[in-house]
Amino acid sequence: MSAHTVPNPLPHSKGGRTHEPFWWSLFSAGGVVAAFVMPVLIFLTGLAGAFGWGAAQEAFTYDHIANLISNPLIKIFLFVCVSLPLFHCAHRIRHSLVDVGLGGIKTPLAVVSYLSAAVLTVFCAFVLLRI
Amino acid sequence: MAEYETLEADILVVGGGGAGLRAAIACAEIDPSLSVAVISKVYPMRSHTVAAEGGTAAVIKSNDSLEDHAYDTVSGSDWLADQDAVWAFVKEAPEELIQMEHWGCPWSREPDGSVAVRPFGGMKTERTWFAADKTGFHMLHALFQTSLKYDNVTRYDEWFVTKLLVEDGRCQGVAALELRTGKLRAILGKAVILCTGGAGRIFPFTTNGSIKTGDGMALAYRAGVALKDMEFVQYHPTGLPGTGILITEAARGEGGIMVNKHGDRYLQHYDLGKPLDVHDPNHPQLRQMELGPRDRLSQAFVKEMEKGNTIEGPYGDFIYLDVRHLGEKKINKKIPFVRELAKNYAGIDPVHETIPVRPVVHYMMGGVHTDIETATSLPGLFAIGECACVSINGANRLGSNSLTELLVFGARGGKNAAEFASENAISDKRALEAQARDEGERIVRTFILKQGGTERISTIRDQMTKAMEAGAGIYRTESSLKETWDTLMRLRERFEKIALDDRSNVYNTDLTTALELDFMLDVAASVAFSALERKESRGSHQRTDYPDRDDAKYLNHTLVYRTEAGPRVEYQDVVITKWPPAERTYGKK
Amino acid sequence: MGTPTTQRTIKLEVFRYRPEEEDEPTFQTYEVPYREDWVVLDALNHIKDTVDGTLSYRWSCRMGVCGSCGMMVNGYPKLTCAAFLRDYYPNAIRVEPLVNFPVERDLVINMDDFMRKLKAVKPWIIRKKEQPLAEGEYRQTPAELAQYKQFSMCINCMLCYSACPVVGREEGFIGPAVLALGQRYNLDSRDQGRAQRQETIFGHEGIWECTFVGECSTVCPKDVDPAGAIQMAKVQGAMEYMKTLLPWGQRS
Amino acid sequence: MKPPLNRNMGSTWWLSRGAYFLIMLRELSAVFIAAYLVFFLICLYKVGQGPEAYGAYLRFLWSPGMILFHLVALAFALLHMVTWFNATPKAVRVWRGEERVPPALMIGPNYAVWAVITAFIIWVVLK
Repeated sequence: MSAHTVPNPLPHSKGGRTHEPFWWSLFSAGGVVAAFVMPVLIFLTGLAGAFGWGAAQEAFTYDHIANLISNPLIKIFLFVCVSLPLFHCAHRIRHSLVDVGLGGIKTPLAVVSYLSAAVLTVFCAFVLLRI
Repeated sequence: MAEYETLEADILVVGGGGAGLRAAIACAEIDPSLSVAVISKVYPMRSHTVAAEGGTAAVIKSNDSLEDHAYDTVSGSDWLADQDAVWAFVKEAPEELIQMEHWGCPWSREPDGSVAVRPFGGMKTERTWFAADKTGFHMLHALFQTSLKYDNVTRYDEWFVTKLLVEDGRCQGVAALELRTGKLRAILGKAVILCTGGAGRIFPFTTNGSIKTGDGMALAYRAGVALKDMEFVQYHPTGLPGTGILITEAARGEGGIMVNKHGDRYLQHYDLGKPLDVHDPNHPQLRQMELGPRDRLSQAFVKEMEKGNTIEGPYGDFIYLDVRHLGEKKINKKIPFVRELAKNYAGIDPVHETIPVRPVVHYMMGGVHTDIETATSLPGLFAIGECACVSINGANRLGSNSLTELLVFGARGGKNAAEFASENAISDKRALEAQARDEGERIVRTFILKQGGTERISTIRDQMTKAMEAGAGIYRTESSLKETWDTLMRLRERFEKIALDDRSNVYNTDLTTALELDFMLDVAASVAFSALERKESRGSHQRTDYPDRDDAKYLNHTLVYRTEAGPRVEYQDVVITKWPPAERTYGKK
Repeated sequence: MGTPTTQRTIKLEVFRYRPEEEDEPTFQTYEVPYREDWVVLDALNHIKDTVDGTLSYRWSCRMGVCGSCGMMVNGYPKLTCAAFLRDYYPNAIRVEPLVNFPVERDLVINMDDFMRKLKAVKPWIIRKKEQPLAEGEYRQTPAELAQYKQFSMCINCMLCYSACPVVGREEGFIGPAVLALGQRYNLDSRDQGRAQRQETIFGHEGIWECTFVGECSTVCPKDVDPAGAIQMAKVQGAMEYMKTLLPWGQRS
Repeated sequence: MKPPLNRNMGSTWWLSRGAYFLIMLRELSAVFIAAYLVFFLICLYKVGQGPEAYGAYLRFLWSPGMILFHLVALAFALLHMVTWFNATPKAVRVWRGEERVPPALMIGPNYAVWAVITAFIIWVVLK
């Protein structure tokens, strides 16, 4: 080895276009949605009814819920609340698994993560359309 | 791998600081077919240019003129600067700073987007360009990053040059130690530019980083080139006690004041004018009080200390720099680094408290003797920046001229070296390689393999720095200098008995520390010797036994040569073109 | 300020690795005088000067601007010239070379990879057409300067690389300091070279590798905020990508 | 010459420092939010199947185990919310001339909007 001339390009560079911005956009949008609505959704659908606070008990009767969800605006709202955070979670879980040492199966991890989010999103649409 | 591998480039730049990088870029731009090697003992961004704070001078505003810049520089130098060099310097300065702007230096700006300037010591007009108070840092990184775009520049980072290779009367390469492997190699070049910075580390209290050990000065000195004006050592009036960390002159340029233990603005008693209230719109006044030149301010400190007006601290006496009246907003905007440094290293917040400061060694006005084209007396060898002496700084450098100097003469030197390299070839490769091999053997013999040494590097180094401070500091006398000289000679002998702890190859910093001390002992001796010979007081060289300036005898440059019998001094007349020697007046415009 | 005559001491456990003599690193304990105003670097210098000259490390300015003396101090990346003994006393201080870098010897790391990445981001002003110097400076208002100023403060100390787990696991990741530097030039009103930095900043090894741990910004001694630079770039990059998906968008 | 010494980070780096551990908790929020979303999807599915299926699911949902799960999920959702809002000034820098709008001013409005959305949703569901 002689002078430390700096070779270019970088030895590890893959080059070419990356589609990470697409997944990151979904992650990011999902993160925003999750930050704004997830606490209240979890509170309402997972805890409020169970503890039966005030008006909550009545709100969780089948008729009230079915009536509420049949509203197309609410359907759209719920679809957004579920699908985007799913991609948000998929992205995070994918990266965290790499962080804790599963870097060897990076690509399969990505495929499984986003595919799961996609399947659940389709399922969500199906479920909402049925109500 | 062969034991001694020879490397080659057309031009070798020794040192990767501001001057070296500017020179390398100049070479690279002049002729893309030229190969340029930048050889530095540290990665370029570690070079000490990084620590310059306040700014860099060039005429850009309409209220200013080249004549004023030149006059301020000449009078600041106590008429020891060469006026032809000063004129070239001030003339080329604006374009160089604009070039820096085009290379991305983040200069502080006026609201209209033009570059802003601030006042500095010893100036008639405010002309200091600045990037907040990290001007050197921004310039160095802009230069370094810009240098990356030239494919004909090859860097040898962390290669320590130990010797210049001279053959057929020309400098044709260097012997350099690759720190990573511990191998010593010849790097041959048709021209060699020294840009290794100053030698503040020969003193105990200095703003200079650990790397500033006068390597280039010693390399040239040993190759028979004269060192010029070495007796002129600049003390910066405001360093933090203990660490010597620099508190920039910009703090005073923005309106900071100096007060002694009684709260008195003592500078008014030293022919530096009368103070104005800090809230007066005319404060700070140019070329007066706190904006006097550095030599005068540092000398005033010593006088105050003698009067008992300074404050005693664990690291010697100090006085106060007060910037509180500037307010938090201005401090944060204009001198944020001052606040950061004072907070971290003195434990005080300048917004609310006064900063303890004392004079610390800052800059070597002297250096490798070059002409106005940066050429030394050894063909093929050029020198630029603090390691060189052109001279534009004379007996006292004006604050904010040094960054400009490394650009102006960096560009000049690069151009001239490129020209020289295209007209000369390497004459005898074998002989040069043999020299490098000898040098490698010398290092192995004197340091690595030597047994029975008894002296520690740090002991000798500490005694050297103490001797310099004691005898060759702000005020000197015949006897103090003689004592320093004698100590240095004894230390040189003791250095022969040095013992390294580390005899390995990879990153042997014990070895490089020894090599640096070897260089410093030479440089320190040249300072003491030159000071002893100059029997007058001028600028930063103050002899209490000869308190007056003596233009009849000493309006000339000291040239000191290294010989077997000890240093030999010659003198060379100062070039006077337009400004005949006059009294240096501050405090009156 | 502490009195220089103090008798108190503090222990330093220093990472040692001498490649010519050993295959595995060890720790060596040194006891040094404790002084209120000493930093870890002062203690290392004390060891080198008076106890053990074989200890190797880099340093120069000892005022936090040259960027050479970054090391792990008790597991955190720090400039040792700014890490005061008083913040650790009376406990021992463990000093190691910066993590996520190969070690050459003792506390000296290998920074070749960093230097390659630095060059790859093209950290210089790129113009379509240079304005002649005679026409003066490019105008840049204080507001335009402020846009990139913070990202220009990087001293290349590489503490952020040591703090970043992504750097630790992804060899190719361009990393915090260099990405911030890329943004520094992209945000400079004088620069027109964004497209040339695209592949490095917005490519496979660029910003998308970052999982926003944010420690790069926490450890930065100069408040550069590389995490912020990267997050900003992600927003930009995502918007640009989305534009290319539109029917009238341009594929690069 | 011997190549430089490599020290590998290992997979437990996130246990070495409090800040890293918090980040991993933040990342872990995704697991809980995802799990919640799956349960929520099942709930919606049951609504589609009719009152009986829905009633049965409610009983499952309001069992101690599921309540505990939702409490934990809520905590993670709040952690996500806080970390996400606090990151706003990193991703978006707003300038007033040469002064940057202080990060706190960028973060604050998020919470206000969050409060309005939350109140609105509760109102819609409970009205």
